[in-house]
Amino acid sequence: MSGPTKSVRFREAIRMGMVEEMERDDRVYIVGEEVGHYQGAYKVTEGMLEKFGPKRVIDAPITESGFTGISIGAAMVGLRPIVEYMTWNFSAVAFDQILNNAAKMRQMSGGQLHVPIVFRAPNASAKQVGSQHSHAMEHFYAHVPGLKVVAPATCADAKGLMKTAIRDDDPVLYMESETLYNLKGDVPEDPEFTVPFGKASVARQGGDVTIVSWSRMVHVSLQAAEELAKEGLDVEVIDLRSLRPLDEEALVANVSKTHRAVVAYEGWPYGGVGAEVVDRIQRLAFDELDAPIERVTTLDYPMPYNAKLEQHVIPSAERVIEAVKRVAYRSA
Amino acid sequence: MSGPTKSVRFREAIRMGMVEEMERDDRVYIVGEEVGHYQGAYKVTEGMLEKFGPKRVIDAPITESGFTGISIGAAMVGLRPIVEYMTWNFSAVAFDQILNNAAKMRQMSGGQLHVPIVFRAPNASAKQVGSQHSHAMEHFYAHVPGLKVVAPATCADAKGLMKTAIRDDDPVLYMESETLYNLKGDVPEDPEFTVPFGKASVARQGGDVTIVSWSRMVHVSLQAAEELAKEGLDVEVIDLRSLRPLDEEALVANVSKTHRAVVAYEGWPYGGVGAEVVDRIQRLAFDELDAPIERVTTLDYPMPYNAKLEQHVIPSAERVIEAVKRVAYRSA
Amino acid sequence: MTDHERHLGLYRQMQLIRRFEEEAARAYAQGKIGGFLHLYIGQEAIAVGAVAALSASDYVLTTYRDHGLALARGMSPRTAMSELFGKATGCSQGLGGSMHFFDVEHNMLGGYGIVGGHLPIAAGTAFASKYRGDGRVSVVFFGEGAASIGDCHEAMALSALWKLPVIFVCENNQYAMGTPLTRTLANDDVTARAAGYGMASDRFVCENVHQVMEHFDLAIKRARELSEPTLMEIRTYRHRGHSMSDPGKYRTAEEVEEHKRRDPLVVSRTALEKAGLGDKLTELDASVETEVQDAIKFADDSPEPGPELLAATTYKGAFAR
Amino acid sequence: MTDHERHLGLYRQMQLIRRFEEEAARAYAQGKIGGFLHLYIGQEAIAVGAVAALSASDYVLTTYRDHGLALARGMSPRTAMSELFGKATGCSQGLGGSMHFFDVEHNMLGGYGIVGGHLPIAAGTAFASKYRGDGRVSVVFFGEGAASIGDCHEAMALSALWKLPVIFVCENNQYAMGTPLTRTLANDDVTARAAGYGMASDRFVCENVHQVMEHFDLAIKRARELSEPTLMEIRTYRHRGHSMSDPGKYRTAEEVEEHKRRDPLVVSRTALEKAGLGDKLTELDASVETEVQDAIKFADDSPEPGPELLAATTYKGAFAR
Ligand SMILES: Cc1ncc(C[n+]2csc(CCOP(=O)(O)OP(=O)(O)O)c2C)c(N)n1
Ligand SMILES: Cc1ncc(C[n+]2csc(CCOP(=O)(O)OP(=O)(O)O)c2C)c(N)n1
Ligand SMILES: [Mg+2]
Ligand SMILES: [Mg+2]
Repeated sequence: MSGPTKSVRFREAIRMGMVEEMERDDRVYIVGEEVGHYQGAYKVTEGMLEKFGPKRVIDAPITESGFTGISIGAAMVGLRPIVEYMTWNFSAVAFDQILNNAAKMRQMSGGQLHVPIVFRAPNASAKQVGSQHSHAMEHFYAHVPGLKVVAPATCADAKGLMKTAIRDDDPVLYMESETLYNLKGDVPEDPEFTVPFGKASVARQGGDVTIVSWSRMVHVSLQAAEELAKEGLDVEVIDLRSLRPLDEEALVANVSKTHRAVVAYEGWPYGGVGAEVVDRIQRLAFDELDAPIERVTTLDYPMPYNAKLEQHVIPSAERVIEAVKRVAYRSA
Repeated sequence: MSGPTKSVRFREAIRMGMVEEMERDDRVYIVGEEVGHYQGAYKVTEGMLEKFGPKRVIDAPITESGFTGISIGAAMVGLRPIVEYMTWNFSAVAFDQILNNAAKMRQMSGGQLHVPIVFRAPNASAKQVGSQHSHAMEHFYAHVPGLKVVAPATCADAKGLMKTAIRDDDPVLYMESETLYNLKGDVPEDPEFTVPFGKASVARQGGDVTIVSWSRMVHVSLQAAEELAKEGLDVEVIDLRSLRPLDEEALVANVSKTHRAVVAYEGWPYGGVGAEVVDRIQRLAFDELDAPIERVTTLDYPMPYNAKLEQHVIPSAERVIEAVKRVAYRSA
Repeated sequence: MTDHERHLGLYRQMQLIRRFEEEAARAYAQGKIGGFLHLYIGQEAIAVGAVAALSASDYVLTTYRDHGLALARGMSPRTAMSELFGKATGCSQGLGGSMHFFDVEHNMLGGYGIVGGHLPIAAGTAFASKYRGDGRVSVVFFGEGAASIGDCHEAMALSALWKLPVIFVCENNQYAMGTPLTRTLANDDVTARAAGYGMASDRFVCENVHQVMEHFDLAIKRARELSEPTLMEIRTYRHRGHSMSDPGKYRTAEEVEEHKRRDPLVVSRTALEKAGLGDKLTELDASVETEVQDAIKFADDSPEPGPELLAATTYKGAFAR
Repeated sequence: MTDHERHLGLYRQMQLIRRFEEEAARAYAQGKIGGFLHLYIGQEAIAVGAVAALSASDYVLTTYRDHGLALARGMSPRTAMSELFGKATGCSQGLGGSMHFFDVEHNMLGGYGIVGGHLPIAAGTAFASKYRGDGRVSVVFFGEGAASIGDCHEAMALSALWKLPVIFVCENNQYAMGTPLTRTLANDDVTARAAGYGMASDRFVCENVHQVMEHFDLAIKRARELSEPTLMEIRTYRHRGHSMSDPGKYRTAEEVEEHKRRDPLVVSRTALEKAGLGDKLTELDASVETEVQDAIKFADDSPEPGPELLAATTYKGAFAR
């Protein structure tokens, strides 16, 4: 990051990205539940209605499939919509539109049409919101060719990835975390600052074990790394930032250095992005691996409401620490 | 299989399973588009309306989310519905019902309620039906705790897994293949014949390389194995049958024997059941592996209509052969 | 039972819900309750009136705004408060929380978090009743914000086509979170949809609990005797924000005050006072108070659920991993 | 242009669709076409009448039963037949097939395979027109089988609320695959839904192409001038099975014959003959024949698409893997 920066909260960083792009390109608009008059259910869009007016900041009734489809249609003929779901959970009722129209339009039309659209929302666990409101949806969507999926962990990436997403000519699913919205960080003010897709960043350097992570869990992994440092384990933390495309090169390079990897993220263990990361590493860096790769995930249950059980189910720094020790053969 | 058997086609084997269970338990009924008067879009339910009447063989309008939810509700209060989707593709509009109600009911209600239901349909590629009609949906659903997913490859398993599914007290997603419906095979006539979930079967024994597969791709893998046998490679083919639960023990045991594995199935490469299989093997049998595990999947594109391109995209015996050779370090 | 006695009973239920939720709000502020907490305050007469008209064996389902219906249906305040506190003694063993009240014993089949998603479920319980011929009616409550979502449409279309004994009750409290009717519905008469489905309908402003009962009597008869669905829209108002985190800035204080003046709970109270039952009311209020305080104490003292519950409530039998 | 000339033009389009599809059916039997093939035969007057009333810049979208609309809109039979044959010269380069005809040049924005899923898309193209103020109208066709699915409802509710310039055209051909109206809709008047959305509606039996044009004129005016949606239901009939694999046993031969007698294409032909234009018709028919045969030859001779297309039509630029 060169040039002047500004210290903002994560939600403001997202907003900066959107506002700058809306100022730059009047084909960009935002639609979703409570994005306008209410100033956003999580205040990410605060002030945007006042700035851009109701034509470009559009409050929608509870019709996720409807306004997803409408936005896909608008994108096909040249607009560049940002669709906010109140949370990613509610995209499940719009699943078919994302899978069958957003992802397939370019191919079905033989390349005549494309869908420059950004879907964004808070994702994964919030706090005690229960089983229907705690899904880590990237694990469904990253599976689908035609879609791109990103999940920033820092304020600068939040802004830069948002701008890249809006400028992208294909559908981008942008995953936030309610628990990160108040995070503070420096973001470049340069309106041309963007963060490329498919490039992981190194959140912490270390030579003993690689932790691969994204979104909120990058911070938990960093915490784990600090603890482990005290015990003499030097841990590298990779922040994927972009899940599809996935930065295989960074994975291979890192594991070739540490020879041991843990993948730490929110989401159920069966399949998903985490299993894909494991597969890439074992396939592309097989001879480099000195231990099986471990995953630290949300436990394999629907999310319980009770606070302690929820903490038990969500991946924790403790579980990351244990996994790192196991792959480093340092278990007690 | 002991006792008398009958040679039937795959679609009849499924039907036998359903008919026997409907005779046994009048809480079982089937609902779906064209299952009754039309005799099933793929004739799986042929004759069932005549046998059981319109109360238990119910033609539904095109409202997948509606009749999925209705069936979940009916299951909650004691019925045992079988829901047929015309194809699994169309379950995408019912995704939320399956994810948020079928899978979570037991937990949300603190164990007071449960959902004994079977969802079934043809899955994955048919022939030239294009991008919106060729999804391998197990990769989305197997991710979700609370669901079980099975995918038979033989007539006996088709019948036996169907009966187990109907008797199960949790939601079971049963994946068929249009391309298997005419397959012939022997099925036990014993009405108590069932096939347990979570037990893979060995479709072919061999000591050099393990191919892990399910559904239609078991047959393609067997074909590949025959070819490879000619070249002196002795391949074991595992038919998972049940994807969730997954038979880890069989995977570990087999790979401990062959030390090399290929996972061959329909579905996109990013994540999914295949990546999970890879992860289990690398994690549970790390020291047994002599080569990276390879996956042979549908290529990472929406399914094209053109017949040759479709064949190019669907996993083929040739691609399985190449992968087996690679993991056996026999590449040309 | 005299009319007065019956009215006192209904009043007590409404008052119990009111006081239960006021105390829940306080407990939320104290951090004893987490996540979302959607209060039903202002709408109590609907759940209470509906339940009074129903049989105990009928099925009821609602949204995340579910405490009122559960209590009206007979869930004990202890069980309800414990669920809010995330305790093992809660109706859903502390796993569901505020949004997922379930009470099978009382045929309260849930509190659901996905807007509209529970309407097909209710059509399904009605389907089962028809299948078995058990004569039960299913009633499902939803907000006017749910009226435009796909599942609402599919549930109604199928219920009309298959003649299911279900009553769709739109509790139109005029706001979906911060969104007023004008930004939700082009035609704000939700029952105008019924004709399209060939379904009976009924629409009224909720003034008091007796009126609610009477309207339900008709719809229940239609469901029970003819196995035909009804779309009912009841105009009502919630006094609080959408959930605890909503300051409700989108409404004026005057608007809220005006509705509070017409509060059906106050209407009942006033009528009963006028009928000379003031002493009885004082007595009931005190007993409600005791019950609510007892519920809080019970919930406070209850144990938390343990992790062993997680596998057991994901699958029956062996875990499918 | 005289009325007769215009009618001859419309006739030619209908005849072209008819003959194109008859030849496509034959090619299917020969194995030159794979997958699904849903014929529009019997319904041609609708697409042709609608397109005649529309401007070239208006957007049209439909289901998998899309050849008729594409040809009416001006897609060349060569391009259309090549798509069916899976050739690189097809409108979607052979990647889409019968169900996914797209022709951006003619603002034919697709053929869609998921029942109901394209209605929101069409509301979206209308949304874009309103956003830009470009005065375009969007028209979306769907079957009566789609009327009960969620996306149909959401698209209509939002279009009415947001006043989008879109026309929802239900081509009610009385069957959804093998399912007759009686098992699809409790109220078989699909336009009875319009009032619930506060939307204008229009319902008629398709007798001839002129009548279709006239009905569209009104709806187009409403969309273009008032930016208001319309729900139109047109009763029609498909002569063939649902798709090539459907023997159509659920209908009697008499029923089909009766409808064939009222075939709008025959109606046009008869009217034109009566007007003394028999020679002109013979000429047109011959030119259609030539065009269709040319299309087949062209499609036969065209190259197949290569695998290099696959990545390029999945993402723009670098592949996201
Ligand atoms: C499908 C879906 N979208 C969005 C939400 C978030 N949400 C929860 S309640 C609510 C407002 C619902 O309003 P209404 O239906 O009128 O019911 P009320 O809360 O007024 O009782 C919203 C938007 C959700 N739970 N589900
Ligand atoms: C969501 C979904 N469910 C099921 C199908 C399978 N299907 C394709 S067309 C069709 C019948 C549609 O009938 P209708 O809407 O009346 O249109 P028509 O074919 O008569 O033109 C069905 C069930 C589908 N494509 N999409
Ligand atoms: Mg409301
Ligand atoms: Mg039809």
